[in-house]
Order: sequence, then structure tokens, then C-alpha cells
Amino acid sequence: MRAPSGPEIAVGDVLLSVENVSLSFGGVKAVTDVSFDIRKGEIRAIIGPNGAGKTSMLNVINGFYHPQQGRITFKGKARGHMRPYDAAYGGIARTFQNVALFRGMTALDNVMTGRSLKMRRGFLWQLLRHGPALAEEVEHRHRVEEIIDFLKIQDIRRVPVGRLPYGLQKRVELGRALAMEPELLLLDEPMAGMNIEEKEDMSRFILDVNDYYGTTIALIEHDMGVVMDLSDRVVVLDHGIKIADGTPDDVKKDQAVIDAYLGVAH
Amino acid sequence: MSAAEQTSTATAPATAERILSVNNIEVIYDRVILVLKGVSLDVPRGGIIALLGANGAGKTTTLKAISNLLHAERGDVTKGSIVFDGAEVHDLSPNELVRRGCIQVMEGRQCFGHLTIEENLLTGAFTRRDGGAAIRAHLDKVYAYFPKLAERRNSMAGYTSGGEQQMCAIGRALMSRPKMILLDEPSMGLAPQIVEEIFEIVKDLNGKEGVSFLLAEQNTYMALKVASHGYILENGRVVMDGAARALAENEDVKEFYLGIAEGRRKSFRDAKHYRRRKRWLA
Amino acid sequence: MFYREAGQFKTTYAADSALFPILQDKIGIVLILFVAFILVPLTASDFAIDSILTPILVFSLAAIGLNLLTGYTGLLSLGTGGFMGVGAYACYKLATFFPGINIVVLIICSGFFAAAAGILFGLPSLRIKGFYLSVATLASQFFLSWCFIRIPWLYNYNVSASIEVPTRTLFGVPVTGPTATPATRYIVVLAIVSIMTWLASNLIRGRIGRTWMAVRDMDIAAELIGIKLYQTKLLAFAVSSFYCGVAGAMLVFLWLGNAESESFNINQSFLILFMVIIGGLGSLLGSFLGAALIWGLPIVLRTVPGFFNLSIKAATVEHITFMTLGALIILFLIAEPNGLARLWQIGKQKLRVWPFPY
Amino acid sequence: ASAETFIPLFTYRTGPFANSGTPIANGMHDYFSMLNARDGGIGGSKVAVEECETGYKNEKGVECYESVKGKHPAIITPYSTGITLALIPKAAVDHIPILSMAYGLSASAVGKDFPWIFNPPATYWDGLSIIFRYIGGKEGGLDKLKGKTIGYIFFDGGYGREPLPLLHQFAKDYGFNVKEYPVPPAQMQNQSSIWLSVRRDRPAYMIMWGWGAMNPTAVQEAAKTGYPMDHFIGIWWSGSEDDARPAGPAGKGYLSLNFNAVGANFPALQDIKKYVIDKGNSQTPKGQLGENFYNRGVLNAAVIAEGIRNAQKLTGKKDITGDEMRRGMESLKITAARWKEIGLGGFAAPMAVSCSDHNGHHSAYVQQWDGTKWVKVSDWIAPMKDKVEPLLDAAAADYVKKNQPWPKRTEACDKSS
Amino acid sequence: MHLLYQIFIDPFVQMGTAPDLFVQTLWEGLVTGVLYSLIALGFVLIFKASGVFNFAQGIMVVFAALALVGFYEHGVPAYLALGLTIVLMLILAFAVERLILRPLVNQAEIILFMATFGLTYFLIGFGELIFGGDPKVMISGALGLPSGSYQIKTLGGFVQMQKIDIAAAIIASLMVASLGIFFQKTRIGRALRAVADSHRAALSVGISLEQIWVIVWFAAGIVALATGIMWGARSNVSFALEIIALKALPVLILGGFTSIPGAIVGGIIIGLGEKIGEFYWGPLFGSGIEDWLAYVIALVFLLFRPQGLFGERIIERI
Ligand SMILES: Nc1ncnc2c1ncn2[C@@H]1O[C@H](COP(=O)(O)OP(=O)(O)OP(=O)(O)O)[C@@H](O)[C@H]1O
Ligand SMILES: Nc1ncnc2c1ncn2[C@@H]1O[C@H](COP(=O)(O)OP(=O)(O)OP(=O)(O)O)[C@@H](O)[C@H]1O
Ligand SMILES: [Mg+2]
Ligand SMILES: [Mg+2]
Repeated sequence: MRAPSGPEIAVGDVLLSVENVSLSFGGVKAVTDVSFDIRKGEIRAIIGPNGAGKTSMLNVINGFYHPQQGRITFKGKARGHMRPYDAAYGGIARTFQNVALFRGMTALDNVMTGRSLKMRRGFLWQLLRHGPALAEEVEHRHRVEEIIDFLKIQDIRRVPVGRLPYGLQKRVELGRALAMEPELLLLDEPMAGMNIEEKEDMSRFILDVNDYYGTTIALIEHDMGVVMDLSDRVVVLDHGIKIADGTPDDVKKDQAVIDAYLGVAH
Repeated sequence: MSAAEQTSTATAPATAERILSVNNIEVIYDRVILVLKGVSLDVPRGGIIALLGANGAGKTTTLKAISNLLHAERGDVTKGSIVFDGAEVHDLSPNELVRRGCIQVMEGRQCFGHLTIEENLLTGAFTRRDGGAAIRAHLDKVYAYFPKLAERRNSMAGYTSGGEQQMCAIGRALMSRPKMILLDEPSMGLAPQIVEEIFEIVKDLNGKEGVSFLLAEQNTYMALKVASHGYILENGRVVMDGAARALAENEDVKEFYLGIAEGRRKSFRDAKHYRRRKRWLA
Repeated sequence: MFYREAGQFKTTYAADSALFPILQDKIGIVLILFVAFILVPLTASDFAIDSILTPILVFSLAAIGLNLLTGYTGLLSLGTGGFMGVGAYACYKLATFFPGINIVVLIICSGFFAAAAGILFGLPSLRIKGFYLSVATLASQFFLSWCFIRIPWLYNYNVSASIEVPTRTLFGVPVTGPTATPATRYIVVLAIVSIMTWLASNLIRGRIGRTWMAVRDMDIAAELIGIKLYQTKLLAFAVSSFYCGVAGAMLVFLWLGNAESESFNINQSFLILFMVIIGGLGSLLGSFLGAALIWGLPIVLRTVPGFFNLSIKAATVEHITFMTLGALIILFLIAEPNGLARLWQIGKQKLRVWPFPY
Repeated sequence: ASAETFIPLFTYRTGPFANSGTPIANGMHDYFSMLNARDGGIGGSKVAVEECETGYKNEKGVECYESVKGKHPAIITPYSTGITLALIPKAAVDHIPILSMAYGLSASAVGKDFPWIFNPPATYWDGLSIIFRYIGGKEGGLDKLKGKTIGYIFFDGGYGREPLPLLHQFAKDYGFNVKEYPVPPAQMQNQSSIWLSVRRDRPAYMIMWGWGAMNPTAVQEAAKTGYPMDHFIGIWWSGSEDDARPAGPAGKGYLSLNFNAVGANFPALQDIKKYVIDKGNSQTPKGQLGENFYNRGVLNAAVIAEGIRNAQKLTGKKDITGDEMRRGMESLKITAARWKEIGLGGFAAPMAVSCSDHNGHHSAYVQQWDGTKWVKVSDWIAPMKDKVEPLLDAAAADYVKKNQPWPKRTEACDKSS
Repeated sequence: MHLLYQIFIDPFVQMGTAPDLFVQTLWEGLVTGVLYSLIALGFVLIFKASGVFNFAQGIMVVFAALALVGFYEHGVPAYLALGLTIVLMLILAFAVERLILRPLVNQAEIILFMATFGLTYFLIGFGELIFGGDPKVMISGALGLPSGSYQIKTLGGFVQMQKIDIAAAIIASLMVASLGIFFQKTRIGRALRAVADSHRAALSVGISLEQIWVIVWFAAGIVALATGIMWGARSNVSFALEIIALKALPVLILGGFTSIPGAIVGGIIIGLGEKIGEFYWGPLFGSGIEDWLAYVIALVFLLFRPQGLFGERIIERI
């Protein structure tokens, strides 16, 4: 899946950099002076205890929260104040910690919404649903069906997602994000509430997305096994402050990380 | 098939006094969706029982059937019986059930977002009649178990992080002085350290206060560590049960629920591609 | 057993997303249209057409309009009556200015005025949500009602402050005004409603419908996946008001033949809202069922005592009708909170698995 | 068919206006029942009365119309201006006469344009001119109003707006200022700011076109503000006992127009009591017989009955069609003697309706609330026909012009009986 | 230019030149506002406690007032009639809980809203069936409520205050104060707020929804009775009174659906704004702008505070 716009960035170069970002809500400091970068093509994990500010960090990256301080550079361009859909158009997609699917819609429709920003036909064509509008719909439906096949959720296409078990919901959500053909995919605890088997499946999907499509991935996860196995580099946050950044092995041995997060060796 | 039968006959907790027994229940949602197809399980007084199973197996449904929260979801127990503390509970309101000492901590936290942490905890004491002082004392005890909550006692629960909300939900249940807690996925979304902590607390409560637990978990490893006995649910049926130790040793359980193959943990990188899984049933 | 999609495979995505993918449904809809367009006008009494069918169709269209906004986009509106009024008064003025233009064209055009009003009063929706948003729509309701009486230009300075419908013809047959027969007016209404329902179903099956529903289900997530909230919401307001406006114009021109500001008051708004809720939020079929129930039930209830030759006082009948209607609404909600449309679906589901219970 | 005349009554005993609708409905119903019980109907034809509840809602009214129009009604009484307006175009097509007694579309008095609509005894414009005659009498000449302010508080709808053109014309003619106080439908019981404005503007007279709950609230608020009650005059729809009573003693002095007598001391009313109420065949609660709106209902029914009799006389048939009823109404003439004959002597002014004039522009009188009941305080006052008629003609012409193609009158006229 | 003068200068000149009228307007606004608050209070109670937007509050007002007068007309002494009416409202609360709320637990807000509409229809029919549709005169005298007015001569004119209005203001303030304390400080109050937040979670911690709902509906019934008495005393008791209840909507929205002080402050802002607007600026538009002014005032406030003045912050997290 190609980048929708902007300069080409080679694998290994910095895709997104976060510089000295601080964010607080009233008295609560969610993120304090955090800097790190994400390189193109890597799987970057963000870990930390609950309330460390991981989700807030993702929210900053895709424009839902506006940091009081700091700078975000994406694809070499520093961003000003922007709305979340700007980030989406720029090529950032994400999944959510507490599944944020459109509960009243079927799995298929949910994934199709991910294509909204790629669809062009105007209102009048939509009204008629013939000719170009239908052609476009079918074309995008093809792409979506590919994703559905990829994620092995063919048999639940027509089920309203509100009725799906949690694990499948997470998968549909991933599908929706993939449908946006993002350059950077932010995953907020994609494996929470899954058993090993399902985690293995999900890991496979993540690795495949990364391998086949070259999508850069930022991943929040509490399962250390998953984090250590999948990620190339790990940032550790605690109380909104970055306490470590490095390869999984480095991080695992870091005393500050063990104290704040891992507890007894796992 | 055979594995299931073997383990279940070998280690049924028949002798211990049961605080809860669920006999062959069937649950239907919306009058048409059959979800539980005959589930039976027992919880001995003072025991910790784990309820394991994949997504959508029906763990949550089982717990809700017990605590009578199904009605609120347009679900119905159409067959079987549930006996808590010696009495059939099918016709009791959730409120009465809590009064009798059976409380559920729901999956996905479910704190009252617009109430502060402390108010959340206090609502847990709704059914108690033993006076403000006792409740306050108990509140301090809960804070002692969860110091994090004490720090954020005056924040609106809606703004606290996932872990804090989970603690708040458990703490809130404790406030009702339960004999038995139905705990639905307590570890979901929590940092490893907190997961450890929470399971420690579960063990503590069980040991010191004699609270029984029925624990629906995905984190099989942790669940089997604290539980004495486990049930594995698949597709609305109990497919296997047995002593926790025995389950943890079972090869299938090891592979599918613990991620251990050939005696060691597999790397997630090596997970095979979408293998068709073997099932006990089907 | 009879109602099965088994064996009906779709080979293209276009066919798969067709309006009625199942053969039985296709046959059903053709039958319904045949009955509605041919049989009813030939056989039904004037009373049945003019007091039951036509109003139900008119209200169905308004309900569809509101459903697009409230059921599909999740924006609660209590201003339907006002938007219907805009359509009605716009149509009246258009008919005055352009007596030569076909009245059906004018009825459709009046929808654009309602749409403009909808966009204007929908602006606050960008900031305000939920029940709070309903106040903005309420403001529009009361403000528009006030305009309908305070701007005499709107009703051509009639002393009666009401608008009357001039006689207009279509292919030489009068379709509006007192000489138009109920059956003619009914057919015109039916045609407009059928076409507009089809268009609405196109919209909601495509990109636009999906973005609406996304906004309804979780607006934050929708924005994060690249949906522009303000465009989506305003479009919903516009389309919804367009439908309501056309319904309002039809209410006056093709049904009642006369209206005053009170015809578009807050009660009208509530009435339509209840049709939508009882019928089923987010369902076009539900809009029809809801309109049929809320409009038709009282009429049925009123005629019931007559069947049994009970001579109950008119007022008592009315009181009992009110009580029964209230009780039935509650009963329906308890039986199926998601509306008649959902009840219908469950029925179909049962039919599918028949003779087994699940 | 057996001799029977079908008369549907559109009534409203429910909804926010039920208080006014109920006594009217009772009066009409009881009068017909009395005729059936006492005389076996009208001219040997039994009256079949059927109430249709409208709740004062237009849609319901139209529904009622559709449900009765197939049963050959002799005449229809919509009892709502809105419903009347909706039915006017339909009536001509279906050949069903409509009696909108002193409400509805004033212009429908013009028989050449509205052959099917009757609105005796007077239009709203007549009513307004009568009020001014009364004021003129009190002031010693209308020119005394010069430079003064007249307040007009009205139900903000077609009904309340109708008198405005004439009011403004009067203002021009007599040199006074008009202050308008519209009361929106939802504000009927919330008038305090209006009466504050009244206190500020100090009008010499307050004229009211109110209905339903608006009336008692206005009377109470007027009393509260200390407005001189004997300078506060309501139209005939603002003069029920229920309108004045809630104000208690403070409402004393409030005036209103009326065109039917109040009280039960009429032979016909006593017959109603004897043949209907005492027999338990009526819904009328104790004490309502003789109240203003009850009597209005009786008057309405009596006019219909006379119309039917007239039609029977003209055609020599017992059962009459809508067409014949129209002819009966168009040559209706009830003299004072005839009123007396039917047991209603002095109950209403003599009434005549003609082919060209469907209204007659009859007199009304002013009544005053004495704290417990209405008391007649003026003679029958005739309207200023010269001022009203040109307005009527213009309004009718305007209506016809706006509703082109409006059918030309084809119905022939009978000679006045 | 002239228009600008009329809008920006003239009204203030008027306020200055006739200060007694200005004070009177303020007083009327205050009193109306307090009465609006009373209606809104009924809504807030139920909304806060159960998340139900109770469309039937308006008809409950009528129903309570009609019952009170109805009992009295049947020869029951006034205070006994009051007692009986309160019992009636309790019965209503039980019935509503048993027949409507319990089967609909955990349904979406809009469904419950719709159910209360069904209740409205039912009560209209039922009320008219037993009490009849004709208006009744409120028995304020028999209930010992004061009548007459104080006339204070000041500011070159006079300010008139109805005694009943003063009583209304006092009663309303007392009700608001006691309910406010009840909600914030007591066990039941906390439970009420929990229920509003999530039926599901409230059930799970053993809060008895049945009990809570009976309590709030009963409280709302009493508020409705008080409202009915006060509004009834101002004009009369009839089904038209129901329309007034709509005015509670802007009040609610302005004050915030869940805030008792909000209902009071919102009511007063709306009352004052509406009366001042109508009195001073209304004539510019041909008067009668009261009909929509309240909504516009609420809307303007909302644009700055989307959750109302006192509403709970809307939690936006993902
Ligand atoms: N919208 C908000 N308003 C107020 N406080 C907020 C908001 N969002 C986050 N916070 C606070 O910021 C802190 C960080 O929250 P965040 O959700 O980023 O944690 P997290 O690292 O994702 O934790 P978890 O692993 O539990 O999901 C928390 O203390 C939280 O209460
Ligand atoms: N309210 C409902 N209506 C219809 N079906 C439901 C409802 N709730 C759950 N289900 C269905 O019942 C089945 C069992 O769900 P349940 O939530 O009990 O599973 P679970 O074992 O708890 O899974 P998870 O690990 O995802 O929490 C699922 O297939 C689900 O789709
Ligand atoms: Mg998080
Ligand atoms: Mg679960």
C-alpha cells in the first residue's frame, strides 16, 4: 500500500518524530517532555504502567489531543494544529484501546468506512447508485474483501459488530485501519483480552502487515511476550515521562523499567 | 473428547461444600440466539475457580446468568438451575443477590464515569445496613489494598486510566462485603505488575477473608496459578475441567491456552500462519 | 423453510449490495407496489385513501427524513415540524410565483428551501451534542412557527393567516385543490414517496450512509478515521430537511389542502419523532411501519367500538383511544425496543429457521 | 330509508380547548335529542346525531369530514376556524353545506362566492364594529377616542389576526393608536410580560380575541395589573363562565360580546331539561344548562333545525339532501316571533340569511361579569355594516383570486321565504 | 440607524425613565423563572436518577393538580385532598416503575424517552376520563395559600408583588435546597447518580433500581404537584398547562440536565431573559417573541458551554 502523498521516505529513515511533547489536563500531567522517533518500516512499541500516558501519546500523534508544548514531525514536515481527519488523510490510522467500532454497522460496513477518505464520487452519484458511483463502490469493495480475506473474517461480514466477541471486534478494527492504507499504523493494545491462540493470530497479522505492506507500526501492549517478540524498538513511559528507549533486550534489563513496570521478571 | 472426560471425572470437587453450583444452564439472547448450551460448574466455599475459554465462548454470559444481569441484556436462562449459598437464585434481583453476598465485577471496568473514585467505592456499599462508620472503615481497608485509588480518590472515574478503573471496579465490589465475587477478565489491559498485584489481592482476599472467586480469564497462565480448579468453555459448552495443576499440565491446554510447545514458550514471531485449530468439540 | 437465502449466490459485489438481494423480497416488493399503485386506487374508499393511506405516506416520508438525521446520523431533532413547514410555505410561494410550472416539480423544489433551513439550524450541531442539540432544533421549531404567522408575505397576506391550495393539473388531471380526487393525489404522493425512498436507500447503502452511521455510532472514532464531522452532519441535516420539506409540501398540497402555522407546531415534530422511534431508528422500513402505527392505530381504535355496536360517547372513545395508544406504545417498546422494523427482522429470522426454534 | 336526517357534529371534548368545546357540544347534542324526544325529530324526520371528536386539530377534522361525507350529512359544523378553512374548498365539491356560526372565514358570508358556507349571525368584523359602537356609546362618540390608545390582545393565529385590518382602519378613521399584543399558542398561560406592557402602554380600552386557556389567564392577569375591568372587552368566544370565574371577585366588571342569551329560563331549554337531562340521556353536568357556551350550542342546533324545516318546506320532502339543506339555509328567516314559537323568545336576535348574504350581520349585545354570572348590560347593537361589507367583498374577491380556478357559483337561488 | 437606536439605546432609556416598570419586569421574570425551574426540577430529578428524559412531566403536573382539585370538589377537605394526591403520586410512581421502567431497564435513552411519551398519552386519556376536560379553579384559598398582593410605591411608580408568587418562590427554593442536599450528601443520592451513569453497572453493584426509581418518580410527582398548584393558581388548571412544560426544556438545557442548582439558575436566567427581552425588545418584532426567545437564549449559552452551565463535563476519551 503506497503512501497517499508527500515525499517518499526510505525504509529506516525517520517517519515521525516527537520532540519534547508535553500534555496536561487541568492538573493531571499526562505526558511530560517526551521525545522519540519512529522509523519507516519498523515496529515500535510503547509500553508503560497504566496511566503512564501511552494512549495520550497516540492521541497526540493523530491529532486528537493538542499538546501544550513540543513538536511533531511527520514525513519530514512539522505539523501545526490539526484535526484528526488531517492525520487520517496524511496516512495515519489507528485502533483503539476500548474497541471503538461503529456498533450498529456490520463488520463489512465498518471496514468500508475505512475507505471513505479514498472515495470520490459526489452526492448526486451516490443518490443514484449507478454508473460511476456503483463502479467505485465495487472497486473499493474489492479492496475491502481482500483485507477481510487477509484477516480471515469472511464469515462475520454481515454480523453487526456489536454482537461479535471481543477478539473479532479487535480484528475488525484492525481491518478498518488497514482499509485506510496507512503509512503509519497506531495500535492501542490490540491484544488485550485475548488468549494466547488469538494473540498468536494477531501477532501474525501485525507482522504480515509490516512485512508485506511495509506499514510502519506503533504498538502499545501490556503483554511483554508480545512486545519483546514483535517490536524492533521500545519506548517506556512512566507517569508521562520517558524512562527508557531501546531494543527490547536493552529495555528488559533496564532497572528503572523493571521497577516501574515489569515487576518480578516475567 | 476423551481428554475432557478423563480430567473431569478424575478431579471433580465433589466433597467440598459448594457455595455456587450451576447445573446445565442454557442461555438465549433476544429470544433467538442460543449462546450457552448446557453449562455446569461448581464453586466450593472459599475456593477460586477459573473459567477459561476463547473469545465468545460464553464466559461473560455464564457470569451474568449467575448474577442475574442477563435480563438487562435481553437474555434469558431457559434451562437448568443456579444455586447460590443453598438457594435457587433464578428469581432474585441482582440487588438481592448482592445482599446475599454474590457480586459481579463486569468486564470492561464499568465504573461510574461521572462519580469520583471514592463515590464509586461508596456505591458498592449500597446494600449494606451496618452504618457509616463500618463503611468508612472498610473504605480505608480497600484503600490499603489499592493505594493508587487513595491517590485519586477525588478524581472523576471517567478520567482515570484503565488500570485505575479496574482497581476501582474491584474495590467497589469489595465494599459490599461479598462472600463470592464473579470476576470477569480482571487482567485485561493491565500492566504486568498490576496484573500480579491484582491476582495477589485475589489470593489475599481469598485467604484472609474467605471470599470465593469465579474468575473468567483469558490470561490462562495467571488464572491457573491462583485457581484451584478450572473449567474450559468452548462454544457455550464446558469441554474440559479439572484441577488447575492438571489442566496446566495438559498438552492441549499448554499449546492453545498457554502458548507452550515442546516444553518452552514459543516466540510470537514464530506463530504459524493462521493454523486451523484443533478443537475438543466440533 | 419458505424464506431462505440458501442457494441464492451472488457473483458480483454489485448484486450482493443490491436493495433486495433475496428473491422472495423482490417478489414481495413488486407485489406491494402493484397493490399500492393499482389495486388500492381502484378499490379503496375515499376515506381509507384520504384519511389513512395518504397521510401515512406523507408522514412516512417525513419520518424517513428524520430517520436519516436521528436514526442514521444520531442527531436528535425536535424541529421536524418546522422544516416541514418551510417546505409547505416554500411550495405555496413557489406556486404563487410560478403558476405555470408543474406542481410536482414545485413540491420537490420546496425541499431545497427546507434543506437550506436545515443547514442553518444544523450549524450548532458542530459544537453541541445529544439532548443538548435538541434545543437548537427546538429553537428552530419555535422560531419557524413564529415566522409562519408573523411574516404575512409567506401566506400572501391572507386574512385567515392560512395557506390554501390552488387547483393544478398534471397531464390534464387535477392533482391539487378540491377537485383532485383522493385517488389521484394518493398516486402522486405514492410515486414521490417511492422514488424518494429508493434514493434514500441508495444513499444509506453507499459511502454517505456509512459515514453517517459512523458519526452516529462513535463520532470521535469517525473523525479519527478521516471523516469530516461538520460536512457529514450538515449534509445529514440538509438531506433530512429536504425530505421533511417535501413531506410538508405534500401534506398541504396533496393531502389537507390547507394549512396554518399551527399545522407545523412542536406536536407535529414529536409525532414524527415517535413514528421514527416506534418504527425503528435507522430503518427505512421502520419509518413506514412507525407512521402506519402511530397514524393508523388511533383510527382503528376509534372504529373498534362501532364494530361491536357499542354506543360509547365520542369523548370517552377518544379518552380510551389515548389510553390504549399510550399503553400500546409502551407494550411495543417492551416487546422490542428497537422498533417494529426489528420485530419484523426477528419474524423473518424465525421464518428462516422454521420449523426449528433457533 | 326510514325518515332520518344525518347531522354529524364535529366536537372537541378533549385536548387543550376541551373546556370550551364540551358545553357547546352538549348544547347542540341535547337540543337535537330534545327534538327527537319531544317532536319525534324535525318535520317528521328523526335526527341522527353523530359526534366526531376533533380535539380541535385540523387533521382530525379533515378525517372526520372524510368519514361522514359518504353518509349524506345535511350540514356540518366544524367548530374550529382551522377545520372550516380546510373544508371550505371540499364542501363545494361534495355538496355539503357548512355552518360556521360566527367563526371561520369571514369572507364566506359572500354567498355568490361561497354557496356552501354559512356563518351567521355575524362575522368577526361585525363583532369588532359592535365593540366600537359600544365603546363609542360609553365615551359619548367615537371621535372621543382621538389620540388615545386601544390595546388588542389576541390569539396569534388566523382567528386573532382576522380583525386587524378593520381595527387599523378604525384607528385611521377615529384617530386612535393601536397596540397589538399577540399571544402565541404556547404562551396562553404565560402572559405576564404582555400585561406588563399593557401597564406601560396604558391603553384606554383592551379588546380581546382569545380562546381556550388564554381567556381566564388574561382576565386574571388584567385584574392583577389593576387594569380597569370594565374597559376590557372580549369577543363572543372570550365570554364563557370559565373565562371569568378563575379571576374570582377581581374579575368583576369584565365585558364580553354575546349573541345568545345566558340562563335557562327559556321554554326550549326547560324542554331539554325535561325530555333529555332529567331522563339521563345527556352528558351535561349539573349547572351547565343555561351557561353561555351551552346556550351557544343550543343556538347552533336551533339554527340548523330551522334550516332543515325551511328546506323541508321548500321541497316538500322529509329527508333532505345537502343541496336542499343549502337552499333551506339560503332562505332562512327567523323572526322574533319565530324564536318565540320554538321556545326561544329573546334568545337571539332575529336572523335572516339570504342567497347573497350568508351571514346577515346581525346584532350582538355586551354582557358583564358580576363576579358570579354574566349580566346583560347593553341593548342588541347592530354592526357597522357599511364598514364591514366592503371589507368582506374585498376579502372574498381576494380569496377567489388567490385560489384560481375557483368555481363560479352555479347553484340557483330560492326566493326568501 | 433608527433601528440601531431602537435596539441599542431605546430599551435602556426606557429602563432608566421608568425604573418601577423595570423592577416589576425583573420581578415577573424572577417569578416566572422560579416556576420554570420547578417544572425543570421534575425533569432533572428523573433524568439525573435514571437517565430518562421524562416527557410525561408536563402531564404529571396537570394530573396532580386536577386530582387535587377533583378530590376537593368531591367534598374532601383541602389538606386531606393534598394528602390523597400525594398518595396518588406514590401509586403512580410504583406503577411507572413496575410497568414501564423495570421491563425497559438498560435500554437506550431514546427508548425510555419514547416510553414516557406513551405514559403521557395514557395519562391524558386517563386524566380526562376521570376528571373531565373542563378547567378547574385551583383551590389555593382552601390550601391556605395567600392571595392578594403587596403594592410597593417606589421609584416614581409602584411595584406589585402577588403574595402567591412570593409563596411560590419560597416553596421552590426550599424544594431545590432539600433536593440538592439529598442528591449530594446521601447514600440514596449517590446511588441515583450512579444509576444515571450506567444502569448496567449500577445493577451489578447491587443498587436496587426498583427502589431508586420509585423514589425519584415519587419526588418528581411531588414536584409536579407543587408546580401544578402554583401554575394553577396563576390561571387555572387545565390540560393546556401541559404546553407550559415545554418551557422547561431550554431551562434544562441551559442549566444542564443533571444539575439541580442548574435548574434553578437556568430557570431564572430564562425567566428574566424572556421577560426583559419581550418587554423591551419584543415590540420591535411585533411582540410575542417569548415563544422562541427562551430557546435562543439557551442556544447562545450552549455555544459557549456545550454541556450547559452546570452540566457534568462531557467526557471525551478514546
Ligand atoms: N481527556 C482527558 N481528560 C483528563 N485526563 C485525562 C484525559 N485523557 C487522559 N487523561 C489522564 O492522563 C493520564 C494518562 O492516561 P492514558 O490514557 O494516556 O494512560 P495509558 O498509558 O494509556 O494507560 P492504560 O495502560 O491504563 O491505558 C491518566 O492519568 C488519565 O487519567
Ligand atoms: N447481548 C447479546 N446479544 C446477542 N448475542 C450476544 C450478546 N452478548 C453476547 N452475545 C454472544 O454470545 C456469545 C458469548 O459471549 P460472551 O460475551 O459470553 O463471551 P466471552 O466468553 O465472555 O468472550 P470474551 O472473551 O470476548 O469476553 C458471543 O458469540 C456473543 O456474540
Ligand atoms: Mg491506554
Ligand atoms: Mg467476556
